[in-house]
Amino acid sequence: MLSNRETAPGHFHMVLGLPVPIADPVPGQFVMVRMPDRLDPLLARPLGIYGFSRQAGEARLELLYRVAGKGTALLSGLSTGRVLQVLGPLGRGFRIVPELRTVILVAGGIGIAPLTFLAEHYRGLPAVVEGREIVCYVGARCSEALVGLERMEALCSRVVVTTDDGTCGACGIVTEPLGLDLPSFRPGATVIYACGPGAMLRCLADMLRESPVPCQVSVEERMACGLGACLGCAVAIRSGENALSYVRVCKEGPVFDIHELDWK
Amino acid sequence: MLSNRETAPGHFHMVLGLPVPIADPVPGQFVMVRMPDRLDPLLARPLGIYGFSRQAGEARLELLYRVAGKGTALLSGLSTGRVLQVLGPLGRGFRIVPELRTVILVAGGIGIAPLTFLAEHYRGLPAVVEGREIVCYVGARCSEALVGLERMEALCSRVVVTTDDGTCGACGIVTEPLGLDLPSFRPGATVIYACGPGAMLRCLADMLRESPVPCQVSVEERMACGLGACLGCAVAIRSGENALSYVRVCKEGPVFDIHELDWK
Amino acid sequence: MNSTGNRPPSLAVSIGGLTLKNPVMPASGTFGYGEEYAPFADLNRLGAVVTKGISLLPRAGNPPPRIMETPAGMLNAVGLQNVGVRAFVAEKLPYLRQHDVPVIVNIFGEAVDEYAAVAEILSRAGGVHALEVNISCPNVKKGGIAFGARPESAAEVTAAVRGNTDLPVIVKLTPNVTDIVEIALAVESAGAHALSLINTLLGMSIDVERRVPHLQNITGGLSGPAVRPVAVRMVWQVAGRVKVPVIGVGGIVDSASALEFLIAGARAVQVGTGQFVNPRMTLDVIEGIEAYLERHGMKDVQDLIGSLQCTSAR
Amino acid sequence: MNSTGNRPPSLAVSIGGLTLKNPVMPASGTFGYGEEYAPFADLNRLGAVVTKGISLLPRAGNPPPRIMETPAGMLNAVGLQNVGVRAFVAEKLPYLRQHDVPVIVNIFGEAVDEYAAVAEILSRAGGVHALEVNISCPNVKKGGIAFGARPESAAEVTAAVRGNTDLPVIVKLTPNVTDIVEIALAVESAGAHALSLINTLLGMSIDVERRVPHLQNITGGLSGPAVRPVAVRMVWQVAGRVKVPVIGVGGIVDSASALEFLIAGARAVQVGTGQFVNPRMTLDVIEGIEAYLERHGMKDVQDLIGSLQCTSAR
Ligand SMILES: Cc1cc2nc3c(=O)[nH]c(=O)nc-3n(C[C@H](O)[C@H](O)[C@H](O)COP(=O)(O)OP(=O)(O)OC[C@H]3O[C@@H](n4cnc5c(N)ncnc54)[C@H](O)[C@@H]3O)c2cc1C
Ligand SMILES: Cc1cc2nc3c(=O)[nH]c(=O)nc-3n(C[C@H](O)[C@H](O)[C@H](O)COP(=O)(O)OP(=O)(O)OC[C@H]3O[C@@H](n4cnc5c(N)ncnc54)[C@H](O)[C@@H]3O)c2cc1C
Ligand SMILES: Cc1cc2nc3c(=O)[nH]c(=O)nc-3n(C[C@H](O)[C@H](O)[C@H](O)COP(=O)(O)O)c2cc1C
Ligand SMILES: Cc1cc2nc3c(=O)[nH]c(=O)nc-3n(C[C@H](O)[C@H](O)[C@H](O)COP(=O)(O)O)c2cc1C
Ligand code: FES
Ligand code: FES
Repeated sequence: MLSNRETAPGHFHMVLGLPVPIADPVPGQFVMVRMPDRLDPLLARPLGIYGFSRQAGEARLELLYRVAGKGTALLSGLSTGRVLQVLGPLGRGFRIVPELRTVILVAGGIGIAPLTFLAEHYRGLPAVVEGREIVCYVGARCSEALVGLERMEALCSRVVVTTDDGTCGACGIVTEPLGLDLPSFRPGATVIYACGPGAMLRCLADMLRESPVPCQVSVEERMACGLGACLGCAVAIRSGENALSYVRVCKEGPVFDIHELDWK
Repeated sequence: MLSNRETAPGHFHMVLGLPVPIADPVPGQFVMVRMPDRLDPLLARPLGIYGFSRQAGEARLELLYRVAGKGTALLSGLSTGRVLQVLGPLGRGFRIVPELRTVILVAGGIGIAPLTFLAEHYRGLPAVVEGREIVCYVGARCSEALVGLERMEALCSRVVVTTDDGTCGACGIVTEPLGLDLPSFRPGATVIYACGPGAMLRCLADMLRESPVPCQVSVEERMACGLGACLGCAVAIRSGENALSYVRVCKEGPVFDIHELDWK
Repeated sequence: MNSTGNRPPSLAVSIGGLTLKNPVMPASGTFGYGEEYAPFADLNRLGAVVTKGISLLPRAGNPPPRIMETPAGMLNAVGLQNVGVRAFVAEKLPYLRQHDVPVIVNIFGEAVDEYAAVAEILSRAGGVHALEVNISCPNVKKGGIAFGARPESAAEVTAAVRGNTDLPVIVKLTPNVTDIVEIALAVESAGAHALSLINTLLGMSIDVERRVPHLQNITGGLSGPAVRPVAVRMVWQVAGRVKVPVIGVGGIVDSASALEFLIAGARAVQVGTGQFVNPRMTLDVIEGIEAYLERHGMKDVQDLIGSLQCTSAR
Repeated sequence: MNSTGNRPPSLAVSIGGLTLKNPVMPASGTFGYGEEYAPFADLNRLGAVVTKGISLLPRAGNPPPRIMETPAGMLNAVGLQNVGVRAFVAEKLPYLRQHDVPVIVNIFGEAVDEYAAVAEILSRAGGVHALEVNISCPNVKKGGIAFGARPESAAEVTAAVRGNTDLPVIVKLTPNVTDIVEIALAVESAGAHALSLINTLLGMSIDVERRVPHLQNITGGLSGPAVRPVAVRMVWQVAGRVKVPVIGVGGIVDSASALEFLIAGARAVQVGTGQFVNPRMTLDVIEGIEAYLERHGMKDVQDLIGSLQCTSAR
């Protein structure tokens, strides 16, 4: 571990140096992080990739995480030099559509992490289209839970902020300003990417039910293996009338077409 | 924790500052040490008291330990500033007999820890007898496992060293030179204190079976509560002919009269 | 009066006619006869005190080593070492009588009449408020199978103890069974006033370098947080099926784990191995439960007991 | 040739006529159908591959959340989601056939004839080397009690599978029983070639803030190092009583824990939850066993199996 800094109360930015070769991650992919030599917590925790770079042969991985429970609390207490077990990059990331002009990001809380990496990726793409605009809608509980805003602002044409308590940006939930802007998006030239709490994604799914604008969402579920072997991370998808069907967040996801998932 | 230094391969000297009041420990007493917020290892580990002092209101506790397994390995990796859970002082320590002229210490390996604190205690006693001599017989596997020798030498009139492989002092086990000197000890004026591995203590018990010189030994057993409540740390004592009887190392011990214990 | 200006929530519960000021007590065998933990947890603050298991005659217990740590748990094979019921009454009970706390005495025997005899002596001793009957020990007359392993023998012991005492009878079940509900129902029918569960799971661990068991007794009882999911499951299954109160035991190491049992339907909880982790654990649990009730706006611990909602886990 | 100039120790073992190059395999349900772990642990180096449980028809499995971590363990209620035996043969088996490793297919059903039908299809498929019969699942005809909970139903399933296949039949026992030896003997008499144990312990955990179970299914199976003492104990009890080989499973997270099972009498071991801790775990265990044999001057893993000395623990 190269650094582990608290950037907002209960939110940490961690940089890891990876000694072994790793494939280039796609935005939206994740890694499984574990503290070695501990049986409690036993399992690795999935964390989205916030940034990735190669410097003089060594790969650097950036994570942005929120202290949610035991595992992340212990992670947050580690200091530079500690060795972590990292498995990845895993899962299917966001599908990149280089020829679109408008990229809309919808981030709830810590959901900003993979979307930042995605924005960076779009910025680094060769200019297939001219004047691509990246617009990000960021929502959080309060101004203190707004993390990674500066970095996102540097990557986007426009960032719209809402907080539940109105301590920063507009007061309300992030889907409100998005809903207002939705009619102005050009269907064939726009894609929405979203990551955030279940309630936000469910609201988004409702809002976009009739919309022709495609939307990819990154969802979360508890994981054990992270590799598709244990079937622990299932989420329901819409299939035939009464047929129930599950897919693995770690393998078929974590990124899905919003209409593919069953939001009930 | 104020410091945690490796003084010989696999052997550590730890100094703890105690923020809460603690009774003055008697040499031979121990503390239960635990890493908080971990369920694995779950139980505290008993460690003898190596040194104790009070400086400007704060009590300082010194421990000398050998990495024997998981718990001590994790302890050894901790750095200054870490907070440990310490319970003690516990158990019955060595009985001090201030009027005796000759104090014999028999230390096997890490068993030197409580005996060093005992030697220091005898050195600090008001001069009830003149010219008290403290002689220490120290045994270890090899020269690298000889820990705390300097400190012991500063406290004793004489230190006799043996190593199993002869890399320091005489080659052999520590009870050999002791056995040779045994006839010269004046019964009414001498006491033997011993701490070390089971095999050494058993050998000593054999050797002293007919000897009139009293001997106190500190023994080890796995512990859970350290307080006498769980009955986990039992050792057998000699009682009637066929009657089996157990005492608690943490409560009636860890120091016993060598002839009280059942060495079979 | 607490910070919000309201009265603090009520923690009192009743077990077989016995009122406890709060639902937290030590588990048998982890608290000695009460004296050892007194410097850390004032006995008067506990819901009850539960003593080490007592038999008719004194027992030496098993040869060492008796304990071994396992992942998030421990094995013990103390072998029910105890001073015997007469010495208990003469030497240990007077200390407990000085306190203002219900005393629950854990008892066991190797035959049904041994249980009955111990129950009788304790009932007349004065200062004992309830009996907790440990039916996990082997029935020597029936080839060493535990009394608690079969509904018939579990009921037989229960009835024998009930017949010999006016004290509330709590029967402590072993988890090493196919169907804990079957045993619980048999014991309830036989007259138990309450059930406590679980006792330890039978386990074993091996020193691989020396190829010997870690315990001299070969097998031992597994306790600690490792077993908590099994204990919570059994408490939930049993509490849903019996009418008598259930006391939850197994792996409580903080107030959250105690709350799991209460929410699953236990009317009280016992802390065993958790006390070794922290000798103040019983008090921490009491304080944690009180804080939880306040945070969730509950006035009485009764509102919490059995409050699990099972329709949806999200 | 190893560093001491001697030949490396032999790790080969035989299970029901099937020779495994070493005694280490993944546990069913933790290894998918073999493809997922291939980048970490070359399948050809494993003693065998054990697939996720297969039933006659595909099964969707339980709604999420399906897993929850517990102290040194985890609960799962995947609900035996699987593609069904026909899709398994058509889509999953071809991949496994490309490797030089015995394939053990874990099977289950909700009725005896379902077990028999799956066994028959797999026996004719080619490329399957043994069946592992999971008898922990509920017998829908008998009120949902697990087949493995009673000796009679356990024997019935075993006999039905034996009658429909020429493959070696390994029966996987559930630990949620009063007397594991009784079940093991019944299954052995019914013709099992080998036994594997243990499956998961039934457990439960609760989200106390929201007062709901952590798993949508309410209860789930407990696995991981937390349960290892129970698994080692059962393997030791059973291995001492049956003639057929025993495969030890439960809480293996390093080679030392695998050695516990072998020393207790298991002829092979399976690594389940341990693979989630480290995807290379099976290989680490194989290497660790080999290093142990060399360090202890043993030429053959057979010398280790059942080598526990019980006379004295010191
Ligand atoms: C693909 C993926 C990417 C993720 N990326 C990030 C990220 O970049 N930054 C970040 O802070 N978090 C991320 N998460 C969530 C993160 O994995 C959980 O917050 C973390 O595992 C909680 O572990 P804990 O031990 O701290 O909490 P626990 O004590 O295990 O649980 C605390 C709470 O978090 C819930 N939880 C536990 N595990 C998960 C999980 N895997 N998914 C969702 N909820 C969970 C629990 O149900 C509980 O309510 C991601 C999750 C997934 C599946
Ligand atoms: C009263 C007392 C005082 C002690 N003082 C010291 C001391 O000053 N310095 C020191 O280095 N060690 C001391 N010990 C021993 C120390 O407690 C053990 O080495 C330690 O508990 C091992 O823990 P572990 O997790 O590292 O090893 P584990 O992985 O638990 O075990 C490693 C090996 O040590 C044995 N062991 C475990 N616990 C004990 C125990 N309590 N007593 C004896 N053997 C044990 C195990 O059986 C095993 O063989 C003392 C023990 C007692 C009872
Ligand atoms: C060292 C030890 C001794 C025990 N002795 C008894 C006993 O005498 N009688 C009894 O009914 N249970 C006894 N138990 C079982 C505990 O009371 C409790 O049921 C079990 O340990 C599970 O709870 P825990 O995980 O909180 O320890 C003992 C447990 C331990 C660890
Ligand atoms: C996620 C998961 C899925 C499992 N699925 C199956 C299964 O399909 N069939 C089966 O017989 N056992 C299944 N098991 C049980 C394991 O094979 C094994 O018996 C148990 O987990 C104990 O071993 P462990 O502690 O090494 O995980 C499953 C276990 C887990 C954790
Ligand atoms: S976490 Fe194991 S299948 Fe997704
Ligand atoms: S460690 Fe509990 S009685 Fe000694």
